[in-house]
Amino acid sequence: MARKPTQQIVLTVDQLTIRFGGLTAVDSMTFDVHEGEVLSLIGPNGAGKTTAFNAITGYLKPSSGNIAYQGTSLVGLKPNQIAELGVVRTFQKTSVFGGETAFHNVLMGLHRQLKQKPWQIIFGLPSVAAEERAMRNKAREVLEFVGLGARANELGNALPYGEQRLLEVAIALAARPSLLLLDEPVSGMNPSETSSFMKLLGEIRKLGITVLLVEHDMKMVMGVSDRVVVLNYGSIIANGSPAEIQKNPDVIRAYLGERHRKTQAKSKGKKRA
Amino acid sequence: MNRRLIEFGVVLFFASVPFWLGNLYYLHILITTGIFIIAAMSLNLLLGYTGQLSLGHVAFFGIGAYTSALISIGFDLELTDTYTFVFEPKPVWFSFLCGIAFAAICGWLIGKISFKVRGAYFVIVTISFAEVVRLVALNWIDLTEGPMALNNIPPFTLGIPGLWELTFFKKEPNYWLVLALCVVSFVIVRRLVQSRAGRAMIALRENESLATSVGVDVTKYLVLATVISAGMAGAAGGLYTHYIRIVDPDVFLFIYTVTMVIMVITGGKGTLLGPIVGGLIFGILPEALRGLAGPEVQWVIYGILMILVVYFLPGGIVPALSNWWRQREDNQSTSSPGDAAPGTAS
Amino acid sequence: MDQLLQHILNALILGGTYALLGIGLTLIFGIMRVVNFTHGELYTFGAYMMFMFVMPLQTNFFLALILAVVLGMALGAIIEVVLLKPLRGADIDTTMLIMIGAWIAMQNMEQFVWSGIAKSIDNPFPVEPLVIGAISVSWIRIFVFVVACALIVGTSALIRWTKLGKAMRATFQDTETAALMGIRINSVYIATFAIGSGLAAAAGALLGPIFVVYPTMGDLAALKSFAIVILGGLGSVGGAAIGGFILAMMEELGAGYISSGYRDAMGFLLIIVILLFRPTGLFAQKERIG
Amino acid sequence: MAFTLKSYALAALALVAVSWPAQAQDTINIGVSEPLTGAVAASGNYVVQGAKIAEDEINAAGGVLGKKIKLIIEDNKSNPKEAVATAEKLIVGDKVPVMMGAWSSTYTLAVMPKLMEYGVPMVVETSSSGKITTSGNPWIFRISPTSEMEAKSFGTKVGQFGIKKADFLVVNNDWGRGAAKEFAKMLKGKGIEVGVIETMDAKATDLSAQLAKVKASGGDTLFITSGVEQITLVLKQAKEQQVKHKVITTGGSSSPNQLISQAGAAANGSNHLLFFAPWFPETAPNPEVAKKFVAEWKKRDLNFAGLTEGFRGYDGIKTIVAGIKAAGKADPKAIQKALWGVKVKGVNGNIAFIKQGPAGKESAQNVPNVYIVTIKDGKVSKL
Repeated sequence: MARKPTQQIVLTVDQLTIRFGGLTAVDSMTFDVHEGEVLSLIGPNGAGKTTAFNAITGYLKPSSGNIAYQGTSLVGLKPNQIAELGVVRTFQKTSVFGGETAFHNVLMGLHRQLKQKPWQIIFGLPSVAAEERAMRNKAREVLEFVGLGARANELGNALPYGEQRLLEVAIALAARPSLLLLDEPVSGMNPSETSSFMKLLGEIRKLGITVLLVEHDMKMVMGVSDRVVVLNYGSIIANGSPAEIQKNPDVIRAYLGERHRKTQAKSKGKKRA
Repeated sequence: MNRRLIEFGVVLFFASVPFWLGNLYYLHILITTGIFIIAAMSLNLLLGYTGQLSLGHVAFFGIGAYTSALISIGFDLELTDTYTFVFEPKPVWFSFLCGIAFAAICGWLIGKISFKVRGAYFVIVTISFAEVVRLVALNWIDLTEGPMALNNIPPFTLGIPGLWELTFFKKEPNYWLVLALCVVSFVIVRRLVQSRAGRAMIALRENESLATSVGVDVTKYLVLATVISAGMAGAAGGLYTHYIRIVDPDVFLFIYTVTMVIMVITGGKGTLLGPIVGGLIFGILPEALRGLAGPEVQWVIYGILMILVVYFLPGGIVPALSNWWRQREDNQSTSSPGDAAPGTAS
Repeated sequence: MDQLLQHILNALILGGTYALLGIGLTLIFGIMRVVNFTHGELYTFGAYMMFMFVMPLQTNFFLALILAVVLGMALGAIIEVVLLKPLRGADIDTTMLIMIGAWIAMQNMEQFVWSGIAKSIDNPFPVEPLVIGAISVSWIRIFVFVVACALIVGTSALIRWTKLGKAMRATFQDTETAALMGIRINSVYIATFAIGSGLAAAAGALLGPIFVVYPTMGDLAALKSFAIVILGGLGSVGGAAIGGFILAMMEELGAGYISSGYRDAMGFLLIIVILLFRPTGLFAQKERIG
Repeated sequence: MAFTLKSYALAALALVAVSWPAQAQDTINIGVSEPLTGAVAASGNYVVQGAKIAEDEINAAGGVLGKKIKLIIEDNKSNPKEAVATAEKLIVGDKVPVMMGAWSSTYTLAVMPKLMEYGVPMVVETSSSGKITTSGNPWIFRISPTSEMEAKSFGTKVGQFGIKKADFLVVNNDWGRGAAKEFAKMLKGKGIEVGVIETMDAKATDLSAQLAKVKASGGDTLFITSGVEQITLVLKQAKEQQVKHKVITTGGSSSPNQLISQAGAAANGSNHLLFFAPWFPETAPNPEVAKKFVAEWKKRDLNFAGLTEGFRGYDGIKTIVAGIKAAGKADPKAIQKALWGVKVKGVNGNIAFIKQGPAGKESAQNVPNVYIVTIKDGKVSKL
């Protein structure tokens, strides 16, 4: 049972503008994310969703505007500093530690939760060993949570595609986010994988994690979101509950009508930093 | 524990070598091989675990060697016309530690500077750094004696000053000292790569943007790896200088970095045993081949060998053997999840 | 004043060959993304070919120069086809390791074939130098400078105006698109590596008669080429040409007025300083790191 | 984890498999450490060729103590550290009772602690730095002159050169710096002004910057100390830059014939301090030894230019064998003792040792002869 989203605002995106040379990828984008909700960011390819993600998580420097998480401005912070604040993301293009086992992928994700210092490690203090044991258990728990418990010893890049996407989420969860940004998590999954991912998302909500989602799969977006923000050509054209969005004529015209054709023409403008 | 016992046995075996080897010259080869293994292990931390191709590694080795040599034999520097800074000779164990510390400080500095750039730029910056250090050693004659080399460097001594002292003139104590430091270096690297810090380094190698997304501070861990790696290389340099007892600017030659790289790549980068296996092969092979081929021909062979390894055995010997072994074991039993050591093939 | 003029003249003449080395290396890096560690060995190879033709074989000096360059290009093409072609798409570190292996093997082969003793090469120019007031310069150096400049101009013209040059530039901009447009990438790569190698061999063949030829002469040449290329920006031909002259000037003036021992340190100090303040080099237009 | 064991076992096996060629004990081995590759390789190779002539001559005459001698020649790669490695290999690995080496003063100085450590005598055939015989190493037997001896000997003839102001261009090591120091001292003692003292790295090939400074100094004579390869470059580049100094090379490694063939006209007018003048073997103190050596060198079709270096190897091996003969056994300690008493008729002259250095641990020094030759119109002539 998902916790009710509160009206407490956790993430504020204010007049965010990002330009690449002459091209404006995101234009004066403004929206808020409330604590505990699932907010989806949708729009055709090239609308600036991933660009906005990159700016929020510190992979891109905004040209202007402000981003704040729980009152702290994220502009100018490095991605790892933003992660330290509890804002953790996944990537649009599948991104795991390919040469390591699934188990170690999650252990690496746990980085933020460990306290050991380099000198303690070098001298082999017992506290380090104790912490390692605890973390190994935790890593197994996270793997079980996303349903990869049986895959612990498989190499990251040897997993089937759908499971790699789950592993990504596991890595992000291991970093103990309070705000989780998922970039097209179900793209490339088959319908049954997608529906089990939707269940997983419900479980994640139960942990009290706020979710900001970029997704093309409308069934999923409408099924899991509390609110939806629609982008087109870098600007917000609609913002509301899934039911409102589905009725919005602007959205239907600008986005839904075109969507099919756009996804055929392979991704242009999926530029990443 | 079975594993502990095997490790203990291996160390004991190596410690027993001087008793049955019978030829001091072989022992000499083993000592220099051991020193290079320590250097290769330190390079492996950077090259293997963080994935940064640092081709200036010999600089840290040389800095450790020169620092330790200078502090143990003393030096004076004419700072102004009227003031000369005189540094009295210090005990070797102290100079050795200073060598490690100074190499580590240089590692920190270079890490801070050079990790601003990556890829080809990083490689060239590290090469340049080593070359600049070599030219300083060559030309700062007041301090380093330049091409005349620092000579008569004291050997290691052990004991309580005034009461009992053992000077390491002979091969055997030097051998054991090198072996002990090999073990210490191995343990440090293993602890590191099986910890939060080491995992952060591996994460950076595997996928830097993903690593930062879960909170890994890129610069911090790359610099940490460089500092530890530089300190270890400095230790190897210190051992070298007090064993060979002469150090000249050629200690900074690029070819020594290449030797370390070949050891790590052939043995298996990013594995704990890789540098040891690679180091043993390339430490002993030149002597074994000496009757058969001149040094030029040998180096031609090593160059070609390196190319072949990169083509056909990109992981190196150790991972190839361990895969083969794991497949055999898998046929017999299945292991429990999460037991394999991270990023290692041991 | 006379001393300064002499230093400047010396630097100008040395700069020409430095520029050749730099252009060869930067072409290969810019187009193929390969850090060519065999560059110094191709330089050495050119010098030894010059020695072989001029001294034991008694070939005409100018013919020998052409032969040395052509053979250098051929060797470059062979390296490309044998070592790099099977590695298309491999990451930059892998190709670097391969090239380091090749460098070690080539250098020691040279040592094995020619022995470690330095060789000198006769030249047909008059011994009496050209004297202009208080400064003087030998005719062979003037010849070297003229040939180097001709090769720099020739290479630039080739890149700018020929069909091959257009293909090279297209590949430099975007390999995938170039391939889609029907450019045969493999041929471009082979040609690029051959031209780059030919320029290195030319530098060796030109400097061999001025100095002496020995197996490890390529090491410093390779390191200096790196410095030149970083100075000019990886992948920038014009930058490499200017970088060559700047480095030569710094070395010559540094040796003349600071300390001759630190002559070779100038390039490396320059690399470190430039990368600290302007990592893309002085003349690179595009951000290209990694 | 069994894998761990396996790889260690493999490594150990490899170690054991390294077998040494069994050493035949019917020969007396003599270790030779010379630069056969690198910056001063030409000279090192000439020395070795001379040493081989001595080896063959001695073996043809029945060897020594009823056994043949065998030279074990190691390349010290023109590098002090490699020189130490060769000494380690020769003494510990091949168990030679006596050595010859190591050409440059820097390499010799590097090897010296090893001689002390293992107690093996070494005949020094080329090195000239004063430090070698004054540092208190009783295992050193030097047959070549020190820079000081060379400077003193030159001092008796300095009047003929009419020097007013001298500049120096020397290789940056013990040899070059030592020579510059001793010659400058001698010249100052004679009231001659000393201008710039420039150094060059042993591997440097572009000396234009140093020469520009020499030119600007306004001296009339340039003393050069380096190997023949570098002297060639200096002469050629000095000509290019119109450096008008009269050139005098010291150290005896200038191989005038090689200079003539490689530097051509640039070598004309240069003067060279040598320890053997193969053009005039009749002027040597032992003309029959010198003539025989030159004849054998020519018979072997060796480069004539190498004779000025090659004799060092010949004299060195002759001295060593005389020492072994006097010792009566191939034992380091006995050879050391016996070498003090040897009298050898060498190519350079009569070799015998005097004591130098701190009392109680003196090194042995020979007093050799010094010759000066001039290159005129591509020919070598006596001064």
